[in-house]
Amino acid sequence: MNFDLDQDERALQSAIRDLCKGVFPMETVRGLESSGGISAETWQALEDAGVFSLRLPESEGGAGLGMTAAVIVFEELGRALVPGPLVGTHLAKTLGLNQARVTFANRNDLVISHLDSSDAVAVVDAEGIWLISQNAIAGEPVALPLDPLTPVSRVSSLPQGERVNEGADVSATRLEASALTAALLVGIASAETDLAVAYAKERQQFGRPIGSFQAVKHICADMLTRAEVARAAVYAAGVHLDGNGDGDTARAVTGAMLLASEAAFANGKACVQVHGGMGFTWEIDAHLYLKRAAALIALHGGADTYAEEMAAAL
Amino acid sequence: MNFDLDQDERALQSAIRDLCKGVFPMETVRGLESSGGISAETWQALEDAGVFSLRLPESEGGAGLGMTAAVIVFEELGRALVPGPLVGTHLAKTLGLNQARVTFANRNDLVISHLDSSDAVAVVDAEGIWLISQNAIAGEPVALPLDPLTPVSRVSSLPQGERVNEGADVSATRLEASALTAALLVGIASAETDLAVAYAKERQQFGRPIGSFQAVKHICADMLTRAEVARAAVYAAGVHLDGNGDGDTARAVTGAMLLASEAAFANGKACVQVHGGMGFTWEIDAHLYLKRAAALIALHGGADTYAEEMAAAL
Amino acid sequence: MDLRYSESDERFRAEVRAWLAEALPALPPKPGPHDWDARRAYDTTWQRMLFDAGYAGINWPSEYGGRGASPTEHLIFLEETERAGAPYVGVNFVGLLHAGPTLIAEATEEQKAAHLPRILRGEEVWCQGFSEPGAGSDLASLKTRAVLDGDHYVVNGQKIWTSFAHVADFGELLVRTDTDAPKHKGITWLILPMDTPGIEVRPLRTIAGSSEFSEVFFTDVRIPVENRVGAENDGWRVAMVTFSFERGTAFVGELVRSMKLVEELAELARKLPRGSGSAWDDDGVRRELGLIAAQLDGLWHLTKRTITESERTGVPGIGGSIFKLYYSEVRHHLGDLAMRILGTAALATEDEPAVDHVRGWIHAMSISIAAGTTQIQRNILSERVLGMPKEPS
Amino acid sequence: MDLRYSESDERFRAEVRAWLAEALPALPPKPGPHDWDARRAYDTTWQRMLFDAGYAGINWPSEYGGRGASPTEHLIFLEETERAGAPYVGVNFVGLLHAGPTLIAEATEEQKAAHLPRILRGEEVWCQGFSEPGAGSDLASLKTRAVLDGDHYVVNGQKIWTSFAHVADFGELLVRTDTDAPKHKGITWLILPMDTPGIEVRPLRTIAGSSEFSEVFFTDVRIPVENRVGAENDGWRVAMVTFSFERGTAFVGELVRSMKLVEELAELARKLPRGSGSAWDDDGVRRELGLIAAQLDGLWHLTKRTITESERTGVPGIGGSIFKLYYSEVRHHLGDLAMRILGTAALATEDEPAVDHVRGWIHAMSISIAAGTTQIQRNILSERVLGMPKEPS
Repeated sequence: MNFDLDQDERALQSAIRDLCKGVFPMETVRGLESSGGISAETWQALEDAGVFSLRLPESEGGAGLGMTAAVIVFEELGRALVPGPLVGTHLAKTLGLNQARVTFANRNDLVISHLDSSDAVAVVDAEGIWLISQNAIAGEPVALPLDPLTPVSRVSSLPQGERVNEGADVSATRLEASALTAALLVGIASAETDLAVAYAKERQQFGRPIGSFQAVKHICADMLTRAEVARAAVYAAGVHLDGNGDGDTARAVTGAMLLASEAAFANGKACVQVHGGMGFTWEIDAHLYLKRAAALIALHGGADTYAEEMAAAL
Repeated sequence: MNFDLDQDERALQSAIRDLCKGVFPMETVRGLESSGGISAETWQALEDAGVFSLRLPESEGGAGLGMTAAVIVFEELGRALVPGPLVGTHLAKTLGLNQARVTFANRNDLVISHLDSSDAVAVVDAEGIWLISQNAIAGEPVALPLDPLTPVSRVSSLPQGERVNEGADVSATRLEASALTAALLVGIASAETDLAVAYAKERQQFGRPIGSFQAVKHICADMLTRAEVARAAVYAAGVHLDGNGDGDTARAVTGAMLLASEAAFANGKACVQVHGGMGFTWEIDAHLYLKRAAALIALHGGADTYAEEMAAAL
Repeated sequence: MDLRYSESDERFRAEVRAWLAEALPALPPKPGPHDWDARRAYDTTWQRMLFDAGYAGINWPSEYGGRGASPTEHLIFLEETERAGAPYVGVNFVGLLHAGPTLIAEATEEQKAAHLPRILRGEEVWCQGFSEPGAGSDLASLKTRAVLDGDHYVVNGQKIWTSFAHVADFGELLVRTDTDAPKHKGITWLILPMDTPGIEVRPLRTIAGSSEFSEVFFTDVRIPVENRVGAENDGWRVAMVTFSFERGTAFVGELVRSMKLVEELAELARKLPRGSGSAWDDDGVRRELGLIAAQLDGLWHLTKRTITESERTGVPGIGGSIFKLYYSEVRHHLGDLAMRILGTAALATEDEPAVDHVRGWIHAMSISIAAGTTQIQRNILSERVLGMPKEPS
Repeated sequence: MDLRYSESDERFRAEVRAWLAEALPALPPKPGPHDWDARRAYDTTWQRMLFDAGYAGINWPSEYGGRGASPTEHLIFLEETERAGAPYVGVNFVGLLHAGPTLIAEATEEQKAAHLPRILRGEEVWCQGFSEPGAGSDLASLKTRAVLDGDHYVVNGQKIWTSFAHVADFGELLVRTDTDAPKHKGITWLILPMDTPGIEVRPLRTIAGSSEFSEVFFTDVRIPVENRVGAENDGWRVAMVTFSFERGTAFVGELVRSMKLVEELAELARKLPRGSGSAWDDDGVRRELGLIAAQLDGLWHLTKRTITESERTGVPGIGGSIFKLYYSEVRHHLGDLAMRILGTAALATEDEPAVDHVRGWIHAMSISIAAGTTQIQRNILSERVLGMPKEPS
């Protein structure tokens, strides 16, 4: 039993963190608002870094890594607020599909993110994994999406698409999508903690940093706590999906998604509050993290569905 | 519109508060644990003060007052943690029944409080108000009841009893029971606030009163807030039941019961926490208030049922 | 205690209602949220209609052109206008609710005569220059500097959270005139004509995406000494005096809107799918809506208590901070619940059915911050109401 | 990362499990909660069985008679004993988990030889005399005074929250030996023989109705100087050193019990009526149980992270305070939910189905207070982990 990042995992974490710092500083991320969250250059950088191919065997141009590595990578993408159809593209690549960008959608939900910038939409349902070419979908972009960096479109209906799950484990793919989303959310929860703490240390009111007031520091302690417990759950989900777990894999993933959702959402709101009036300005990053969290949670079924699934395991 | 206690109401409030101080100091209340929460003397004092008869016409020995006065009185009884089958006895007297002590019960609940010290059990259901003689009920007292001052018995079944609602408004009686219980609870919520604040001002740690730490004072501010909003709702419930309301009476009463339940329960837990280790001792009164609150809430159907009833009004 | 309205109050309600039924259809269509000139025109037109009907400055003393309504009438007026969907104060916000009352209490007769009638008639729009980037919760630490130069104050510095600054004619401005005095004792209150040279207004984008607020920058802005209200260095007291006007009605419009929002969310829950049924079929969702409804009802009752108390005592009671603290929590819960009920429908923020609920979710985040954060309210209640000791500083 | 256990860990688990299957049926029936002599006998018998089987002092170094198990083995041991329903440390609590480790780290060889083997064999029961009525969160402000008189310290004062005091042979005692020094610098750690004259033990009734805790009063209690552990006035450091032994396993038993409690509450919810069905039919109740289960799972994963980290670094990480803070909140929620599910069944606190759940509700209130309140944990995390500034004092 070793539930600490090993040397390779640490190296991966720090490499992807450095990549994000270099390619996705916040000015760049904010600049992507005008292009629907994606630019050719930044996407290429993610591809080159192996974000999407990392679980392919080396013989197919991948790194032969597993879901544990993937959640470590996606946590960093979340922390840096990297936008785009990350989860869908990663899973499509892992399934051996050739599309450059694939966005994930629920069969019963007619609100789809990143439709215009994706080549295809992937749907996982009880019958299988389906790929629908973007051209085949008539989507109407929403004027002001909740997360300014996650464009969404309404579609009136979703064609059945092509079944692409030859040899794939459909239920594992669903769990992988949840674990990767949970990893993005836990990165967000952590980034929100860091933002709030940094501001609280710096901001002076009443002749003291506001971070010296218990009212503020205790909010930050709760943020840290939520993020750390969720992170443990998310890493455990990755480890379980690699077959190295100590319990039920579906339960580990569902629990991780629930805790990561709660942490990212609650921390986002706390982060706005700690920033006071500044937290209500567009200029401060707090709202961008919160809105991304809210968008990811909604697009992945909502935290309530995960709580319900957890209960079903009792 | 005048939503402030008038002179008579203030006089009533201060008279009953003085009575409680005189007859029910905490040593006396605690002493009633050995006798099931009731002594002949203290009960007589309540009767003499008109707690049960206050809504009877003066011609029948009452004070000709209404529910507004009754909630003011019951708030004080709650604040002083006065035990006993107060609500049932008050309602029985108001309905013109002769029993000295009557305890209220739900038809579908086989846990009954104060059975041994009551002359009869009153049940209000959809068909009417029923009175069941205590002799007719085989109850088994519970060894350690949740609230040490609220003895409870299990019964295997409840006889139908005698229908006593000639001329009475059954649904009004139900609402009156809720409003009086809510008044007890709001008195408890307020007493818990006072206890916590007094302790926090006095208790020194780290060279300061603990009440000077935001972590503690903010708990107290939340306690005050819950109690004050609940009090406004409880007074409004009383006023509505007297026909002097500005909205739907059932909704006003249900909302009051819900807010008073939440306030008394949450404040009870907060009161224990503010007292730290001392709050976990039997000697400090915090737990007695919390346990009374929990018992009253459970015996009156639970806060969730009131939330559900509120939703039904939406 | 009696929650029924008096006959005269009921007559007043009937009058207001009758007038609204007639007046509202006469209003031009509401302008878009970013067309500021049109919004000024719309809001001031409405103000003029109120003036002509005798409702302008509903709670202002009649000697200054107000209606001198009682707090209960004020409550009725706010309730009826909100229920009827009438425009709220809009760009007239600062003039009617803060600067005007301050002038009434503290200004010279000349200053009053110059401004009060024009505010009431919708001819003069005001904004507020109090907050600064470095002075939020600790407002008295403001640094915008005014130095006397002959018969003018020369102002340099920066304000923030100035609403409607780019359509305002005047601003109420707090400046530091003594840098050596304790922070509350070196502040002066000035009437700022917004067309004075040296003022730069930059729209401030909020997390709601809107720019009702601005930052205002001052470079050698010359303000005549005769624009000072109250004594030099007495501006903190002057600014605070308005709060003693508060009679428990500050949040009535908000509260009535919130009650509507809950009803609408309950309606929406009945329509939006959840699992195999609708969101309304979910016991937990239903109970949460029920709790929120009870809490808003409780705040409605609390408002009546506060109003009654202030009618009796003439001063605002403790209701304000209690209201603000409790209301913030309720609105956060309501917003979060709405987001859960909406699911992906929340992603289309400006479309039905999300629009009001997503705006409400974001609005909640400002409620717990603006005009005294939740943390500051808890300080106020614990120290001023419960008498708990201050922290060492 | 790998959550699977090594072959040797699995072998260890199998051994423990096999031994438990054999040992537990041999235990005498559990005594009543108030029969203290019998409880001492029961707990020390169990300790002797552990000793004979080589499990006593599972994480103590082998040179002092412990098993020297790794943190992972310790985790496995705690998990298996709890799952099997084996007795926990009971009256051996302080000796095994606090006083013993302190002696190992700080005592003389004579002191170690006199006590450690007897603690491990269940021959010696210890209690703790740290907290005082005036020294709770601010433990270092303790006032119980020890004055040197020849070769004895003469102790006067009072301790509180001393568990199992009336059945203990020894106590670990913190006393003030220098009243002029800063509060952390005037404290001394003494071995207190509980049969010394001048000690009065009064049972302390808690809100759970039980009296596992006592108050202990000291009147001219003479303790030999040779009973001092560490230097005079260095007792604060001595007392704190034990915490550096903590390898993330402190709450494993608690956590495993809580996980069971949630399963049992879910079972119970399926049986207890609510509305027209069972409590389990309520979407909100079910989701709350699901959330709590996920949170406890999260704490299980966090525990493994903390254990791994401490195995690597040799020092306890930040997991402890995070665990304590989060766990307190979860247990409060679990307790409150249980009370709602039980309804009036909760009123019969000692009967089925209430008993474990009402006890759990009350227990939750001690979790957020004992060993550092929730408020103190938030201070620790914000200041020591997040590096936020201390308050002015």
